[in-house]
Amino acid sequence: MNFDFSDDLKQLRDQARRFLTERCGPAVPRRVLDGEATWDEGLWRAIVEMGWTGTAIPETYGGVGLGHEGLCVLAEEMGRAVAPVPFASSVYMATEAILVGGSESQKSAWLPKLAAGEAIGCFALAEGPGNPSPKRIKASVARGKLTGVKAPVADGSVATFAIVAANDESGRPGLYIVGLTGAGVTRTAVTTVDPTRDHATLTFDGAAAEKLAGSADGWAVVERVLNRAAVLFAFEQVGGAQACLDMAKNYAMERYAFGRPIASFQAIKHKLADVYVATELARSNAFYGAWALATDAADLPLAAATARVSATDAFHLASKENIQTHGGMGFTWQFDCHLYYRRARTLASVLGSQPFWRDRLVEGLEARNAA
Amino acid sequence: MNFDFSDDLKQLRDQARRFLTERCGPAVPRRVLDGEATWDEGLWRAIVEMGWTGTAIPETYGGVGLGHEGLCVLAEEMGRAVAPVPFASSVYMATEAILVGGSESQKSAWLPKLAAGEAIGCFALAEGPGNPSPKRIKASVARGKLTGVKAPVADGSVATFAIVAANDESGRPGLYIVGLTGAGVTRTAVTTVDPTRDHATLTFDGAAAEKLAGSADGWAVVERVLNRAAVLFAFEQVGGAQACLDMAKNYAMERYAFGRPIASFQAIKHKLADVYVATELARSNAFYGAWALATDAADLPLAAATARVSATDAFHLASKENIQTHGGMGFTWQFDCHLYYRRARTLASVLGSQPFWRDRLVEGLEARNAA
Amino acid sequence: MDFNDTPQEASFRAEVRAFLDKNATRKAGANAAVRARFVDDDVIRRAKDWQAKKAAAGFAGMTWPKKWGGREATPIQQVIYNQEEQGYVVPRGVFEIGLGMCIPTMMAYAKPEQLERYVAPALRGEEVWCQLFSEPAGGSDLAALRTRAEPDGEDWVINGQKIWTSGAHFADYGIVVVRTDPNAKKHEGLSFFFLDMKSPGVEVRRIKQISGSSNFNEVFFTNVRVPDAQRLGKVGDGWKVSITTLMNERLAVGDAPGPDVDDIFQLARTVELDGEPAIRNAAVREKIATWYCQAQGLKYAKFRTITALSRGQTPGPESSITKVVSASKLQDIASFGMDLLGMSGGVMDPDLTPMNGWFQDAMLYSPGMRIAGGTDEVLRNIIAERVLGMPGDVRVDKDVPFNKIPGGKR
Amino acid sequence: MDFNDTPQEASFRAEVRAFLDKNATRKAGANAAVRARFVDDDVIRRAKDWQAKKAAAGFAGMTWPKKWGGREATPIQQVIYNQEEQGYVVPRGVFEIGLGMCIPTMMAYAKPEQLERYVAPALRGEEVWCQLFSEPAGGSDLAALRTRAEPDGEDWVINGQKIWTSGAHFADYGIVVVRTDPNAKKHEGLSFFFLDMKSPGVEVRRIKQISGSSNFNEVFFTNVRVPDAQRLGKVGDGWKVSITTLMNERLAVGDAPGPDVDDIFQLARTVELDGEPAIRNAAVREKIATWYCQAQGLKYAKFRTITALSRGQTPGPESSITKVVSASKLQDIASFGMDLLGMSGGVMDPDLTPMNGWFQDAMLYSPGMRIAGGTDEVLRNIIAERVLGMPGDVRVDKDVPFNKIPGGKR
Repeated sequence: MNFDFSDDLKQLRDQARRFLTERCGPAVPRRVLDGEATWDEGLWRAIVEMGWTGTAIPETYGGVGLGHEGLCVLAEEMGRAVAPVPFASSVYMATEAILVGGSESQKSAWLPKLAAGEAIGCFALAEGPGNPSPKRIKASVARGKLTGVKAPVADGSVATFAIVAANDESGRPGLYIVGLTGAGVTRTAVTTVDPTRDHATLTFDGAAAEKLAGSADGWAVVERVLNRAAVLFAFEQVGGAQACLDMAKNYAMERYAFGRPIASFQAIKHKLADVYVATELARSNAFYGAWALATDAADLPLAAATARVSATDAFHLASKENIQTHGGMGFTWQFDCHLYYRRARTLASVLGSQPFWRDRLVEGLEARNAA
Repeated sequence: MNFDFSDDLKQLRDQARRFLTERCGPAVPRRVLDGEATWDEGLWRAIVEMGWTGTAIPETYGGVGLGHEGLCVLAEEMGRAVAPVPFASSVYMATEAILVGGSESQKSAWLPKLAAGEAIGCFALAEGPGNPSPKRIKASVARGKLTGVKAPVADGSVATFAIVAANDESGRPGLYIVGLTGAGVTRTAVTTVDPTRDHATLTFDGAAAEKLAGSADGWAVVERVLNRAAVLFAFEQVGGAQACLDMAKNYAMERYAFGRPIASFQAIKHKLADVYVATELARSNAFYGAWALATDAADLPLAAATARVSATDAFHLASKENIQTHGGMGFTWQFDCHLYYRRARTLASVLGSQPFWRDRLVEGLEARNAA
Repeated sequence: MDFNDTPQEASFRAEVRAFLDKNATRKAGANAAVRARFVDDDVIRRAKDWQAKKAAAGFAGMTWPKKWGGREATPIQQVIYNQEEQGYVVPRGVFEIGLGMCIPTMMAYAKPEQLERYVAPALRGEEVWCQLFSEPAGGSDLAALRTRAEPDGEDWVINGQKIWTSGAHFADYGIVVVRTDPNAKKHEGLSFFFLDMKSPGVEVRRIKQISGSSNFNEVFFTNVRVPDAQRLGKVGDGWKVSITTLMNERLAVGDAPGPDVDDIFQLARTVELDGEPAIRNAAVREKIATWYCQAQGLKYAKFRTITALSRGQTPGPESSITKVVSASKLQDIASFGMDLLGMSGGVMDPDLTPMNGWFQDAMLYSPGMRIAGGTDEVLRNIIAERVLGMPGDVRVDKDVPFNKIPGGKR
Repeated sequence: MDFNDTPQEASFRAEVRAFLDKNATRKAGANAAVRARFVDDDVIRRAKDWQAKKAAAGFAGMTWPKKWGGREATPIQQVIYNQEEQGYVVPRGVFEIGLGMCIPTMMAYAKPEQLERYVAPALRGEEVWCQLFSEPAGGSDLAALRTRAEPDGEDWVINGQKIWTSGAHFADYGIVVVRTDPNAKKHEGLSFFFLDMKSPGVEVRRIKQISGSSNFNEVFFTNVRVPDAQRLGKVGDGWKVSITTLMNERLAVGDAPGPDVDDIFQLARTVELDGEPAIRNAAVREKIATWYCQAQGLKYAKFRTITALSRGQTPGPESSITKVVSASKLQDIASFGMDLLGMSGGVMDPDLTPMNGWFQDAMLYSPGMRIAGGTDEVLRNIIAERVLGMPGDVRVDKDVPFNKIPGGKR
């Protein structure tokens, strides 16, 4: 039994934590929250220089070839730091889409740029309210030109290109690579509950679109990207939940009421014990997701859904009970609790919400049972 | 605003509580639990003598005409006492079925006997696992003869007659009055988690069956009976929940750990605060159900579903957390906690389970919204 | 059982409705998502006008003695007025604390000439009052306050900081509890004053909340002089006086405002889940059923309380269940509303999200509802102790001089 | 990351499997609802036979020193043995406490000649041991025990009552902690002994549980004489010795046995809800998804623990989450299984209800799982204190002589 990250990856984690503690303290997402920028470009460049954007990209395509376990380790740290950079969009989603669905020449064209941070990708699936479904895709491509409106798109204002879900001439869905800096693209900022992560509406009016070769199998490739991203996001969520638990515990130890630390009251102890339990269960499920992702296991869909449902619940619980533990100060703008509460919500929506993923989880059980 | 029982009915309640405290202490259901009897016939006779079986029966039919609010008050006390008598089956269900669906002559024939305790009714709807639905009815009546198997039937071994849901020759469901002491009826005891309430399988093989006149409208009359019974059972459930809360609180006040009453630990205080909240919400919803029942209000279906869902949740919570508060002794046969835990379960099943009633509740909202 | 007024109640209700119809606008049918981020100058002006009208018509300070402008109304008459007023568009959030908590405390402790001076202007809406109790070191432990008052001639000199003071930025006067003897036990070294909020040394700062609103303030005291004549109660009796004020607060705590079960029901009818209207989804139905049971349970619990008032009885602390249930329900409904919107859950732009982003807004302010006016944890303690009669928590700070109690980080 | 054995682990696993294949029967495929109401004579006889075989083959007391019949196995080898044994039908519930808790305590405190006498017969299954700690007045507060031992010549004379003693009715020997100085502080007046369960004055009574089973006993002591030579540890050091025993218990606490998520999934495929298979119902799916996340989370948390063992690390108190999650999950699954059966929910007759009434049975015994071996409340305290490092509850009984601590009703 060897169900843990290797010592090398643990070193990577420690390194990442040190780096982010230093370069991405709460002041960093806060600047974005307060509207001084839509993201932290300097932090992004530093991250690119560390090679993190190429973690799961094979060396032949300019990556560092640490594989998906390495990416999971980094994702947890990004979640802990509420980093205001397009890492998730570009690395978990756009890069994964190309890894999964790109032709050899598409990989050769895009992966080195993604690894080097020259290209920043985003994933344009949503068209207004609703969970992922081929029936909801109205955007369409005809003769290499994309028309349609995608919203919300995480990091849509920051990215240089998008992977867009759209229908071809015969109405079959697929994924397309679309540059965002050229003609036929309008970007409008979208306000969300989490201003620390950029969101935009992308309006396409005849923008040039190149089909991802592997997306000939239509919706299936979208699902593969969603499953892989679900595992990576689960680590971000676990990192966020753990950060909330740490904050809440530290505050409870130092804050006194009735002559003793509030951490000595059972109401607080048991609340944080519950948060700990939820976070540990989520972490364990994320570990299994990491294994399934790294080995491209047959039950990745079930493992991914389990990791995501657990992690979304854990982060939501941890972020709201962190505020509650902080009492009055917890719901002020001044304290950092809300950074996590907001981020928990963004991450709960970005790949589709809990009802969608719970249903997928049971579909996974049914598929296993039928096999 | 006059949203409370009248002083007269409060007197009735106090009287009932005194009577049941004296005549139906925990030893009474316990005798039945331990298999010494299937019910307490002596207690039943005493209850009949008090006139409780005729509470909601108009005086013209030999009842005391206190109406349904009076019956609600008594139901709460019966629930508190875990009384091992066929009161619910005979009064909330069989009597209500005749009140709602009986012709003038059926009422005249049966209601005086029910009021006087000469007849004991039960309600035979279930045919194995499943919630109430016309599709599940296989029992059928042809030329006044009933054939089919009904199980489980609460108080089926104790009752003298049953109100049976069955299809007529054309396959339409309706309710039938069927004597249980004559030919064509076999009764077999059914073991349930709650041995303090009798349950049986009733097998009918050509038993004489008389159609309830008002049940010409088929399934609708079944639903009316279910809605009315739901309110009455809700009061029983609230009575049971309150008894559990009282037990738990009293035990916690007297039981010491670490040099102080366990009632002084927040884990126990907050647990019982939650039980209190659930019980009070359920009680308030039951009150509204009582009003809707007593006035035959148009929104009785919604009011009944709300009362039932609330009360079922509250009794389940109260009965399990009562055991938990008692610690080790709570899960012994010797302590009385399990009487309520069992009864909570029986009452949660008898009219159909929570998924069924929650769905009916939302149907009620939809109906109101459409109106 | 019925839901009818007594004849007296009915005639009073008619009187109220006539007043409201004449002086205010009835609310339009549907629930509107109103995002009042803070009480601005315009709201204050309109609130003052409205208060003057109410006072003139005898609907302000209704339960007060007639000599102070009240009508010695019964509690049920107050309830009836409130019920009716809810149906109209009227400015709120300016006078509740002053008239509900401050002036009643004054009536219990101030000198007659002070009452002559302050009650009528407050009643007519000319002067606004606020209540300065909470402190950074206090929180749920209200008596842990550290703001000091030291005697100096005929005055007391106050130094320290209050927090969570609603309306401090537009209040003319305030009531304040301070520590006058740090060597006494926690609850025994306090004294109570009222003061002019324009006094030199009083500085008010707005607190920005997660939601972006600013409903509360911090108030800093730097050598603020308050005449001893403005002391309410004896020196050292400040806790007792505070209790008078807080008893009045309890009746005011109510439902957490925001999207409720009817609104999530409407949303579920509008959006799709798994290819059909979300309301057809059994998991959605289950949640709606649960919330409906809570909402109705609270509603009818309130009706039971009103019935007790109508019968002249005093309702007990049972009403503390309202906030503990409704605040979490609000947070859950807000969160689930966002779940129903799938990948768009977090979007706040009114044009891009149903119901003008009401659920998103509620998600951001609902954490505060579980804290302000008593945390979930404090309310459960209150239910356990005051309703069920269970013992208080073990107190390690009870028999210790205040300045010897361990404090930790503030 | 992988789930593979190291070469050493794989070869050990093969050895274990060879032993089991030769000496026991593999379990049949599906989960069977086994309702063992209590350990009867037949189970004891079969358990003794099986224990003798294990001991002969070196699979009993595996981690013990070789001189006591162990093989000085690593913890991971023990895990591998347990994993493999789970696949076979073997009698359980007779030797776990004796070999897991009693004999290890003896090894730490008994004299060499006592070990010579007692270890081997216990290992070979010839003598059964039980552990006599809990008392009626104790519960979660284990040290509140009141059973007294008074010195009399070379003996101690024990009077009092123990409770929740598994296996007392078939045990040959027991370890017991008693109060030898009621004037000392609670944890300081205890001493620890082992005794012959056939000693005069020892009376064992079965406790009937809600479910009808009797897994526990009450044990009454009336002037039971125990030689001082059978004392383990110094007089007054009984609490310290008990901790040794309890440290060994912690590793043994595991999943609450009973219907789990796979079983409710199967049930939901079989029964109908609202006219279609229950598994199509979104509310059912939501619950199954939630339980699956818990069950898998526990499974993989265990894998993480095993990985730590495999790497030679000591797993921390994190494993305390298993019972707190699985006991409530069991109760919820049992209850929901009954909900899925509609009006038949309470029926236990195996012929009339799916899965032989397994859910109904679990509903009756699951409340005990939330209590025995540490209540939900105690486990949350343990997580908060030992895992998260939060402070202990305020202790009012700490510096008080035991006989001055308030007691209340026993």
